[in-house]
Order: sequence, then structure tokens, then C-alpha cells
Amino acid sequence: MKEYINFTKENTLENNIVLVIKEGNKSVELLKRADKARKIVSMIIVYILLAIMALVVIFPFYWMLITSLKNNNEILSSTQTFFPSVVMWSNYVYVFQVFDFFTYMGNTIVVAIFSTIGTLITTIFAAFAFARLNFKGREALFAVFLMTMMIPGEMMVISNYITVASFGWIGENATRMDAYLAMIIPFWVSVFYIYLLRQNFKQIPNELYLASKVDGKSDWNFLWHVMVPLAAPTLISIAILKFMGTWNSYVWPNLVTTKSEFRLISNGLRGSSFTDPEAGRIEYGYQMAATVLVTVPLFLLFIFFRKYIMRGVGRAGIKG
Amino acid sequence: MLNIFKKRTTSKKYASELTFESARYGELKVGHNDKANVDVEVVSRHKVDPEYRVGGVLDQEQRNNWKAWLYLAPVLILMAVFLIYPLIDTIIIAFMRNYNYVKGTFDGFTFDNFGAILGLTTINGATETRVVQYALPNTFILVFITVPVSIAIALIISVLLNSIKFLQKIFQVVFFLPYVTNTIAIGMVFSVIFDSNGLINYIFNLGDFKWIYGASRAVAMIPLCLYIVWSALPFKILILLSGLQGIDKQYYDAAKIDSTPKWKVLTKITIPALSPQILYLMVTSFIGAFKEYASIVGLFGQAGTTQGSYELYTIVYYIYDNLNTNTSFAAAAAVLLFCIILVFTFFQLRVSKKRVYY
Amino acid sequence: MKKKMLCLMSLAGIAMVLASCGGTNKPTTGNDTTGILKTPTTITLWSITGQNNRPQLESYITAFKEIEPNITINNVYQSGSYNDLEGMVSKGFLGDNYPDIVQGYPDNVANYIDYGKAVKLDDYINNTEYGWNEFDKSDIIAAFQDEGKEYTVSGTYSVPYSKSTEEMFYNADVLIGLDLSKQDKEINGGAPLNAAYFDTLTWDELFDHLCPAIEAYNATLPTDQKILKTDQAYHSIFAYDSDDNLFITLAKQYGYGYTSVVNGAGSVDFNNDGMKSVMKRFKTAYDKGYFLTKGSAGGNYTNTYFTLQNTLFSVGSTGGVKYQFDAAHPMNVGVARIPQADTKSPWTINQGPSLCILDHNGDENRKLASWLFYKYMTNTTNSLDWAINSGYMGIRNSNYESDEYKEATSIEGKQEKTLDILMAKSASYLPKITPNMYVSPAFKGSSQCRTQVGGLFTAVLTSDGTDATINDLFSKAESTAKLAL
Amino acid sequence: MEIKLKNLTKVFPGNPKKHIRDTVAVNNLNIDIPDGQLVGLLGPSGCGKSTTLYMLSGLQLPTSGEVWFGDEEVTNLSPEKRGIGLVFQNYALYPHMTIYKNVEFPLTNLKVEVPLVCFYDYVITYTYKMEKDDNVEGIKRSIITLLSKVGFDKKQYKLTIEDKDGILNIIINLYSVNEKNYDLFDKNFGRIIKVASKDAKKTQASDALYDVTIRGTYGENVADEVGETKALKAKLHDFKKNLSEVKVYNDLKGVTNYLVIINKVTDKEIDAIKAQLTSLNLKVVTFKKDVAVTYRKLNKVERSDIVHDVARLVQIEEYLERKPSQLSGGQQQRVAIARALVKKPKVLLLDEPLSNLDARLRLQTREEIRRIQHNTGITTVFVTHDQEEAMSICDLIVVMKNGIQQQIDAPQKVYNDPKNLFVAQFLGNPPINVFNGKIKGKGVFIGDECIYKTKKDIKDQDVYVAIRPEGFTLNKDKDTKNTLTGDAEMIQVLGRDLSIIVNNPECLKPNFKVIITNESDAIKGKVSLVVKPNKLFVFDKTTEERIYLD
Repeated sequence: MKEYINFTKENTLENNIVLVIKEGNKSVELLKRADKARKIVSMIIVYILLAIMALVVIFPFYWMLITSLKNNNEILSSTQTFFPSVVMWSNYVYVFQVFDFFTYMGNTIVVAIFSTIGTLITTIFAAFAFARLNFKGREALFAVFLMTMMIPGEMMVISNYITVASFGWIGENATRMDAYLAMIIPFWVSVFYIYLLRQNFKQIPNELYLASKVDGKSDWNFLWHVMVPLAAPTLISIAILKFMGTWNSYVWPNLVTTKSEFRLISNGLRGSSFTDPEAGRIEYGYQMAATVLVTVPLFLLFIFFRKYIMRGVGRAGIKG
Repeated sequence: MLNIFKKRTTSKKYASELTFESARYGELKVGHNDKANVDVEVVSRHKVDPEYRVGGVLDQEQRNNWKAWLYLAPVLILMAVFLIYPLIDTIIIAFMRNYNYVKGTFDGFTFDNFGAILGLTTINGATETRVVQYALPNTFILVFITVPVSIAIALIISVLLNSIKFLQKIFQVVFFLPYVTNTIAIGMVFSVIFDSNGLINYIFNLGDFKWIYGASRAVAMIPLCLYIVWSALPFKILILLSGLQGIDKQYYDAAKIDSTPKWKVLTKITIPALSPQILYLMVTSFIGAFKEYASIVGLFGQAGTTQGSYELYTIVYYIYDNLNTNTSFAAAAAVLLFCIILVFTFFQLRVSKKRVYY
Repeated sequence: MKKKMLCLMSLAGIAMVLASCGGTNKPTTGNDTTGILKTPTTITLWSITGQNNRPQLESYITAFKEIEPNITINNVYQSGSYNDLEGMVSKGFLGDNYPDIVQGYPDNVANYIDYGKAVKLDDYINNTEYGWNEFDKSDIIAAFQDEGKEYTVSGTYSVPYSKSTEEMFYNADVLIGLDLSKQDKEINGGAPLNAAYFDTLTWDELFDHLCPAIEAYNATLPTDQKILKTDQAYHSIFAYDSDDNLFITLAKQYGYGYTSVVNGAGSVDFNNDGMKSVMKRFKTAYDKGYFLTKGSAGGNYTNTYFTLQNTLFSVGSTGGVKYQFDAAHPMNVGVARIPQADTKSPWTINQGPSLCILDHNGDENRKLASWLFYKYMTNTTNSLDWAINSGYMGIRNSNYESDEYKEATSIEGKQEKTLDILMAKSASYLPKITPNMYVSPAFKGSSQCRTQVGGLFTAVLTSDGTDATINDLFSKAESTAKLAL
Repeated sequence: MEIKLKNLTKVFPGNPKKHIRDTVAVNNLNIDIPDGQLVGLLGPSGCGKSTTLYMLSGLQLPTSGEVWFGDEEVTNLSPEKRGIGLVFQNYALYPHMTIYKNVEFPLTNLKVEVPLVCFYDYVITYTYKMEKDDNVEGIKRSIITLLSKVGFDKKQYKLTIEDKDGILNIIINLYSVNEKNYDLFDKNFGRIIKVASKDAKKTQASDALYDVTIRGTYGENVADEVGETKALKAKLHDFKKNLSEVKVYNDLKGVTNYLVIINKVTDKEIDAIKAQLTSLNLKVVTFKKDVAVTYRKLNKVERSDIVHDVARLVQIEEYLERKPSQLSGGQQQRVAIARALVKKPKVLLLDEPLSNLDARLRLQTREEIRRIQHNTGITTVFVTHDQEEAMSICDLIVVMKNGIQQQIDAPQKVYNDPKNLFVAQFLGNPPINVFNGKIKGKGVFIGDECIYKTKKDIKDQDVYVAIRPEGFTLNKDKDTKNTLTGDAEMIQVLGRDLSIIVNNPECLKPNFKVIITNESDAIKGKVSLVVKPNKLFVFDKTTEERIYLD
């Protein structure tokens, strides 16, 4: 096409424009004052917004707490109260009386710790293989891994139940060890965490791998002496998230344990003891007290490890 | 990943640059246009991801082969037993007629299960309308409302949180709180708050407006979405906040120097910089949202706002409901959902290729 | 960090120790010659037993061990609903992880039959050595015995345990002695209202005479003395807690179809003109403010409104009598039979879980052991103890006739306007109901039928009430119910 | 723009809990940077040079002291408002944007000042006879390009082209445009096509608008200032929309003054206001009238023009469509400069811009910086720890150490005339040789050898004697006085030069370096060196300040 106008350097249009920042005509003094005011106002707005959202987030917890201290009539009454009219510490006393708290707690901690350790080991191996080693069908296999995340867990329960039963881990003759195995082993694989850790491993510079090769280190040594320490924050957050997950898990442990002394805390605390079987009604006060009791340790765990979780989870989004 | 694309540029390019281009992308077509400029058309079958071209490791390929499988062995065994086998099992059951999982009996193989759950064929003389009428639309509504909204809110909160120093840690802890509780208990709290004589109606002076029990489907979606968003926030805030803390401060300094207004810093710098985290959240939370049902149980205690109604059905709720009695239908629904998620995730990843900057 | 890890590890160690200290059930070994069963047998009982009733159950187990030393009972309390329990048992079938005796509703038992696991009990019942003798057969309330037979296959598959029924509770302070002759001469023959009148109340009487009269009477009262709290969000003269029960009961009372068993499978019959007209009737009553159900009361239990005196009548389960009374708003509560279609053939629902014995690969010892335990725990002494202490009904006629029961349920010496007296009134009223209890057949999908008719009742009440809507709601409910068959 | 730093101090607070002391990064710095100069801040790492730069940019705020841009004090002004360009050490190019977007980005935040002079509507009709390879579409597009290049946005023009058998009727409606822009358009239109005829009709669309500040006095004294202000406001009610400030106040002398600031008013309105004031018996003392301005965003074409101009300047035009990660360090560096230049800043700041480049690129790029700075004439401040870099391109060098400025001078001067030992040592490669020496009887001694005699009266003392490596010549004539002797240990041939490593016990290091032309024939062993007086500096032993010998 014919070029009608040639805006080359020699005969360019002289841009007769003056570029300014918007407030260009204001005096520096004025700008400074406005600056300061804006900073203060924006800070106030930020804090107000955060405070509002924090309130929204925290309110259900507050409600949970006060409900755990109310008696059932007050909970069910049509007028809501923001503070229990009679503080029912007895709800907590009841929960403690009814349950063999320490047995449940012990089971939960054992199951949580061993499933966490198992998960960490399998996750480290798998992530290492996917991130560092080359083999045929690596990407395809990883895609299959990801696909398993897309099937609803409810659907897997039946098959897994049959599998675990065929191992003899459940049933009338199941021992404590069997019960633990049934609760722990099926959850030793987590695609989600493998994915998370793989991303993390991938960020570790390849030079380190080559350097360790030059130093004559085996893959095994490299994994444990270089990769794992470098990915420690992620591993810690995986451990904690896994721990929390086990702590709150309910359906599967409830299904595979048939003796109350093998049960986990969330099964014990969310049981029928808070429903009135005659009328099928829930004793909300007890239930909430129990929920508070389950939640508090997790919450403390988070506060305790907040720094590590923050650091570890943040790497999730980086591409692999 | 296969990525066919064509790139056409017109510029006064010289040989050296052309070779550079070709090294990067592959086949080149060079032509001339009437302005004596060079038309360069780059045709490529696949874009080489630099990550896969890292030198050195490739040499190890053959040697690592058996080792890799050794490392994968524990996971593969466990996965085969606890994830892949159920997956295949589910797919097979989806094609069995009247599968009874206790007895292990079924009446031959069929495609009818899919037709039946979609209401194309009848069951016991009745048509299953709940999947098409409620479960599918509800699932999509929840997915397309809760995921973007929760990501947006999480983004706002984490940006705000990142901009403060005083009380930051306390706020962080507060916003993480929903992560440590269980769905059912907090669902109950929400249903009390949204009760017709609950807090929301009291605050907004709505009389005895029905949000939960007896509410219409559209209204019931509001507390449901709010609840799902609420419980989805902490993890997202966690990810985004630590993503934010990883962004080079220099970009913000540069933006300041360039007199960039705050909203523009957010949209043009922060969000693109967070795009890997956002993609990650999108993919995982879309998958999660497709599988939503526990929150409905938590909030409503049933699949509808009144007894016997299924207005709030989701696909997984349907699966859960039919698992014991109509296992074949449940499996068919699971396979259907699996396909939906698969297709959706695939498209999401494709679209994101252009929008995500690493 | 290391410190923290160490901390965790040591915690784990402690937990291990703690966990292993937990209860250990030593199975008893060695044959004992006493008792019917000579070989040592361990059976498992799964039940959902409330905290309050556990001591009773455990005492029966302990006592049973004395009688049948070879039988060890592994008693497991499960949690959740009976349907959750069924889910656990059903999955347990896959891994030989299910009990010998399980508590459940007939709907649950129907599924166990379907899976071929429920044990047909007729041989045990009729066994001369350890079955029920003639006294037992006549003593155990017929309706309860019948319930065990209401399945798609013939024979008895479940036996009564924690049963309950429904009673009508009324605000005696307001209603007893209320003279409505000015409003409607026909009510109680012009006499003031009394307990006998409520015992024979029919739906017709209730909606056509009593409610209009009460409404008219209420209109004559000064504002601060109204007996109807029309200013409240949920109020009515009469309230029925369970939508499902009401529908099923009405179908029974009026003789219209609900469900039936045809050729060994369930059949959904409730979509009929008779039930539609009954529904319209109730819809009209609801519109007039005479009537309320849980479903139409915002999903809240109506007895809450009864205790707040927003309603004058309340129908609820005998298992939940305590909810008909609130110490914060004390009143005298009267107990009566629920209203009937025809007082000559009154029907009241028979509900509450029963027990079902499950087969373990044909192990006869376990079946027998289970039966023996059941028989023991429901013998006259134990069933009486259970009836007095558990809040459930006595399953034997003799329970009600015994002096202990009469004494326990006597209102003598009990303070007015207390829960105690109400409980006593309720319990002592039960013998009047027991001869006229019915049960609807259970089959695969019967629980969905219940859910659907309950939902249907609510939907009709809250709908616009036109024929088209009602037809639509009926066919929708029918269709949904059929899907579950 | 001239930049002045006055007593600038920056203290980074420590943490007493963790026993971290406060750090004084910049201590009482005073620098005057003349307009249009390229100034290098030079010093070892940690000397506070970068901190100084960041305080100039506003990204860090000084603990005390002032920063002046021209005659405005901008010390605490936020960086957004300073209108400066800054090139970061790591360039800070936005990785997700193309080079074009990166360079364009600052422009999207800026506004164009539009003076609100008299605007006109135009109807221009051109007729044009189509030539052989003409096409209407092309002409149309070129006209539109021109229209937007002049700065008209879509709402401001309407273009219709009628084609009548090869004769084009081009009708252009311009709405509310500046006369100057019209002229610009008209002048350039000829470059598209040679028209056969042209007919332009011009009608005034709006009056010119002015910002007016009027100060004056009241005839009598007023007690109630607030009330009177209100009264005056009420009187000027007709101009309520335009009034920005009205104030009546008594000054110290007790005279009642008034102040009226009115924005965007026409001449007519100004007259009306004046009449109003006169009718109130108010005397006008000062009357200030400026053309009012409004602001608009740059349009796409304008942005593209500017980006391309700057891209051409820094020679990155070819890379505009690439992402930063696809460029080499040097290219990225130029992009960073382009991004800083594109908004035509009055001040350009560069933070160690060359530190990430390899040796050759560094050489090339620094020349380029010099060239760009020279071409644009922007006052530029440049931070570096590389003395060679600073010396080679700067107009002025500021040598800093521990937050304290050591010397400000032209590069040559800093090298040739260091003010203290630090400056002498920091500049020069190979570094200057320092000896323990003394001044005794007007002689500068290293050991026992007197290497220089001064006429100035300097008291005898121990000193540091520093001599540049090139400050020696071989002493061929054995009789010459004032030589330094040593043991030549090694001789390196550096091409043009020779380097001799010489041992001397008085040298602070074990040996010192001598650079001489390779024509001289050096041998190992004892050498005797003559010191060039202009390469010899003497510093006080304690203060390390220069002791001037002449």
C-alpha cells in the first residue's frame, strides 16, 4: 500500500505537548500536605476495611464460643443473645466427662503424626522423581496423578473400604494396630502435596544438582542433603496442613473404626452423645463446646508455626 | 504441551535477528512486501519451554530411568491401590446396570445410567429431573460465583494486609481462623446467623426474611455462596499474601517513580505478578468447587431449603445421596463430573498460558 | 525448629502410651455349662444410645453375662443418625465389619433384607426352648410384633426395642373448663371442654367446630388476655410436629393409599384424589391460622411454639415429651390421643427404632446368641425397667399393668406445672394408644417416600393451594419417591 | 534543573533489643548539582551513595536536611509527584509487559496540559484529483493518523470523503480545536496529498478562559472578617462555580485586604467581576491573569510516537515487541533508561546502572549514557562504585565515604588534586602508592630519601606520601637529587606500558607499582626513581587531609 505520510525523524511533527503529572499546577507545599492527608486517610480506610472483614471472619467463631457456653433453651430460643445469659461452663465439663478425652487425643495424635510422616516420605520421593529425574512418560504420569484429584472422594470410599477390609485392617478382630493402619495408610498419598513440593523442588537451581554430581554424590544423597533442607519450609507447611487435615477428618475414620477406644477425637466429639436419640435433636451447647475443644489445638498449632506455613505455602503458585 | 501458533511480524530485520528468531521458535518463512521490508512469518509446532532444555540433566535420562521408578514406587503402589483402582472401579460401575455393592451383583453392562441420571430414560417409571434441573446448574453457579469472588476478596484482603505493618500478624492469624474449623460446625453457626430471626435480619432490619429454611433457590444461594467464600478465604489469603511478599519491591518503586495511581499498580503490576498464584488457586479451587456439597449439608442439613426438595442439589450431593442405594447412578454422575472438570481444567490451563507470567 | 520437632515427636510418644493404655477387652475363654449356648460366642451390638440410657443397656449386658456366660457382648455406641448407621453397616458387609445386632428403623432393616443379611427370626420366635412363649406373644404389643413383618418378604425381620408413638399435648390451663357454648353449642354437647372431649377429638370436630369457636372466643377477650398470639410470626391453634407422620397417619386414618408392597417390591400410592382432598382441607385450616406443622413453621419444632403458648395443641413424639414443656413458661399440659378421622377406628403411628439381627456367614451360634440377648433384654423385667427409665415405650402390655409402672407414672404427689407430671401423664396415657398403632411397610426407598410426603405436606401448606399446584406437587413428590425404589 | 542537597542526613534506626546500632548512611551532605550536568556519586559500597540517590528520588525520606529541585523544596514530597526518572540497579523492568508496554507505562500516567485558549470549529473542504496508485482508504487512514498525531481525539473531528469520478471531496469537521493545532494540521496536510483546492471556514467555538487572581484593599477598615468574606462571596454569587478562593482579612497594618481567585473565566466575565468590585468601592491592587489550563491523557498515537522517539534514541526499536527476559543485560539497561526518559523528566537518576553488565558492554553502555545525557541535556545523577566509570563520563564527581562527602570536583580535578588520602586512594588504577613519610625542613622524605622540596613553609611532621604509579620516571642520571630508590622485583609488560613492582620498606604495602612507558629499559634490581611533582600528594598522618605543598 502506498505510504502517504512518512513520519520519520527528519520531518516528524514536533510534539508541542507538555507532559505533566496531574497535579502539576499545584505548589509543592500543597502537594505535600495533600500527600500527608491522603496517606493518613488511606491508612485509616485500610484499617477500617481490614477490621470489618476481620469481624466478619471472626464472628462465627465468637458465635461458636458463646454458643458453647449457652444452655440449649437459650440457643433454640427465637431471640438471639450476644452473650450467654447463664454461662454454662458445665457444657465443657460434660464433654470432658462423657469422653475418654485422652484416649481419643492419643489416637488422633498417633494417627496424625504417622500419616504426616508417611505422607512426607512418599511426597518427597515422588516430587523428587517428578522434578529432577527423567523417565519416559513422566508428564503423562503426572497428568494421571492430577486427574485423580478430579474424582469426588465420596466415590472412592466404597472401593477403598473393600481394599482395606481385604487387608484385614477392619472387622471385628481388628487390633489397635490394624485400626491405625486403616486410618493412616490410605492417606499416605496426596497428589496435592506432591504437586506443591514438585514446584518447590523445581526452583532449586540445576547447578546444585550438577555440582553434587561432580562431587560424586548420589541422587539419594543429593535429595536428603540438598533438596530436603532447601525445601524445609514447604515440607513443614505440608506437615502442618496434613496434620490439620487428619485432625479434622471424620468420615473415613468413623467408617473403619468400630471400637470406641480406637476412635479419633473428631469422631468422638461429633457423635450421638450430643443428639437426643429419642427426639433426634442436637444438643448444640455440647456440640459447640466439643467443636471448640477440637479447634483450639489446631489454632495454637497455626500460631506456633505461622511463619513456616506462610513461607512454605507461598511457593505453591510458582510454575513447574 | 503442543502449542501451534503463528506469529507474523513486519519489520526491517536483518539476517542475524532472523536466525535468532528461528533458533527460538523453529521454522521461518521470510517474504517481502512492497515496502521492501521483510515479512517474517514464524511457524512453529511447539514452543520449547526453556525449563525442559536445561543442559546436563538430559544426559542422565537413561540412567535415571529405573531409579525414577524406584523413587516413585511407594507412591505408585499406594496410588494404584487407593486412587487409581477406585477411579477405574468407579468408571466400570458407571456402566453397570443396578450394581449392588454389598452383594456385588449387577445386570450386565449398559450406557443407560448416564441417560437415566440426565433424565433421558426413565427409572421405575419416573424421570430423573434433579440432575439437569438442579445439580448441574447449581454446581456451575457455585463454581462461577464462589471461585472468582473468593479470589477477588482474598486478593483485596491480602493486598491490604501487605500494605500495613502494625497489627499485620494479628490480622493474619484472624484471617487464617476459618481454616482450622470443620465445615459442619461453622455451617450451623451460619445457619443460625441467617435464621429468619437471626442476626442478619436483625442488623438489616429485614423482618423474618427467609434465607435458609423455606427460602427460594436464588435467595438460598446467597448465604451458601457467602459461607463457601468465607471458608475458602484463609487458604487463598495465605497463598496470595506470601506471593505478594515475594514480589520484588523495586517494581513498586519503579511504579511510584512513574506516578502510577494505586489502582493501576494493583491491576498492572500486582495482579500480573501474582498470576502464577492466581492460576494455581483457580485450578485447585475450581476443582474443589465442582465437588461442593459439604457446605450445603452444613448450612441446610438437606439438599433443599425444605424437606424433600432438591433445589440445592449439586452433582456431588447427588452422588453422596445415591451412593448406597443406586451405586450405578452415583458412579455415572461421578464420571460425568470427572469429564466436566477435566475439560474445564484443560481449557483453563490453555487460556491461562497467555495470561500467566512466570 | 528442631526443638519444635522434638516436642512433636515426644508428644507422639506420649500419645502412643496413652492410646495403648486404653480399654482392652479380654475375650472370655473356656466353656461354661450354664446357659443355653454352650460354645463361647462373641457378638457385637451397634446402637445409637443416648448418654442417659447407656447405664441401663450396660446393666442388661452385665446381667446377661451371668445367665449366658458363654456369650460375650461387644457393645459399641455409634454416632450420627440411623441412616448414617445403616451406611456404616452396609459398608461393613463388604469387609465383615458389621454387628450381630443393630438398631435401626424398618427402612434400614428393609435394606439389610435386600442385601440378604437380615436374619429371619420366626424360627427363633417360635422355638419352644428359647423362643417366645404364648405369654410373650400375647404380652408384646401386637402392633410392634406386626412391624417386624411389614417387609417385602414374609416373616419377622425385626423386633421392637426403643419404640415410641405420638400423643397430643394441649394447654390445659386455657382449654380445660373453657366454655364455648356461646360460640358453638355443639361442642362437647354444650358442656365446658374436658379431657374426655380431647380424647375423642376428630379432625372434623377440630377444624369445623373447635377452632372457629376458639377463634371467636379469642375475639371477645381483651387484648392482654388473648389466648391466641396472632402477633407472633408462627402461631396457630393446633400444631403437628412431624409433616411426614401426619401425612402417613392421615392416609391410614382416612384409608387412602400411602405405600404398599406389591410383588415383593415397594409401590408408591400416595398420589391419589383422597389424599389431595385431605391436603386441601389442611391447607384451608393452615390458611385460617388453625394449623401449623414443623415444615410450615420455618422448620422449627412446633413444640417450641407450644411451650411459648403460641399454639394451644401440639402433637409430638412420646420420646420427646420433655420438649413439650419449658420450665421458663410453666403450664399445665394435658395429654390425649391425636385427632382421628373416625374415633371408632383410631390410628396412631408406631415409630422408633427396632433391632435387627444380621447374619455372619450362617454362624448359628451368633444368631442364637443375638436372639438370646434380645430376648433377655426385652423380658418383662428389663422391658419394664427400660420403659420406666429410658423415655421409650414399654413394648409389653404387662409393662403398663405393673405396679411399678403405675407408680412411676402416677401423677400423685407430683407438683403441678412440672415436667415430671407431664412425663407421668404421657406415660400413663400410652396404654390407651397401644392397641391402635399401625406401621407402614418398609422397603427399599420407603424412607424417601416418607421424606417426600413430609416435604409434600409442607409444600402444600405453603403453596397457593390451587388444584393445579397441588396436583403438580403430588406428582413431583411421587416421581421423586419412585426414583428411589 | 538544578538540584541542591542541604545538610542531608539519613539514619537507619537500629534495634536496641537486638543490640543493633543506628546506622548513619548519609551524614550532613551538601551538594549543588548544576543544571544539565551529569554527576557521578562515587564511593565504595556502603558509603551512602545509593541512599543519597533514593532520597533524591523520594523513595527514601531523609532523617534531616533538605532536597531542593530548582527553587522548590521537595524533601518530603512523595516520589510520584517529583517527575523524575530513575534507572534501577536491576532495571526493574516489568517482566510481564513487552518492551513497548514497559516504556509506554509511565506515559499512561501522565497528562498533557491543554491551555484553554480560544477554540474554534472548522469546516475544511479539500478537493483532490486521484492519481494513478492512489487509494481512498490509504488517504483516509493517513489523514486520521495525522489528526491524532496533532492531538485531536475522535470526538473532535469528523472526516468524510466523497469520491466523484476520481475527484475526492475531503470534508473535515473540527470541533473546538486550538488554532495552533489547526495550523499544525493544515501545514502537515500538504505532506499527504497535494490538494487542488482548499476551503476553510472558521467559527469561534468558545472563548479563551483565564485564571485570575485579584488582590486589593477595602476603602474602610472592617472588623468582621468572616462576615465580610461571606458578604463578598454573596456579591460574587454569579461566579460561584469558578470561585476558588475569596478572603477578606486585615493585615498587620490594620488595612483590610481582599483576595479573589477565580478559575476559568472569560474576558467578559473578568470585566464583570472587575465592575462588581468597583461598584463595591474595592480597589484593585494586583491583577494576575493566566491562561487557564486543563489536562487530558495522551492518546495512543501520541504515546506511540513518544515511545518510538525514545526507543530510537536508546536504540531499542527492534526489541519493542519482546519481553524483558528475551533481552540481554545491555539491552535491558537501555530499556530501563528509555523508560526513565520517556516522560521527559527534569532529573534522571541512575543507580549503578552498569554493575550487571560484562566488561565490554559496560564500556559501550557508559558511552551511550553519556551520549543520551548529552543529547537530552537532562540533569543526571549517576551512582557507581567504579571510579573509572565515573571519571570517564561524569561532568562532576562526588566522592563519598561512610556517608560523608569527601570531594566534589570535575573528574580530572578529583584525580589530579585529591583533597584527602581516601580520595587519592579510591581513584586511579592501579591504585596510588602510599608511603610513610615525613616533612622535614621543607623536604618531603620517604625513609631517608628526600623526594621533593617545597618552598612553602610547612611544619615538620610525619605524613603519608602518596604517588601515582605513573608519577615516576626512571632516573638515568645517577646524580639527580630527589629520587626514590627501591628493589625492582618484577617487571610486567602491559603493552604500551611497563609496570615495575618495587620493594620499599616505607611503603604501606610490601611493594609499590610504577608504570612507565615501555621505551624505557627497566631491569630488575635496584632502581632509582624520580617523582613527578604533580603526581605527588602529601597527607596529614592523623586527619588524612591533604597538605598542599605549593
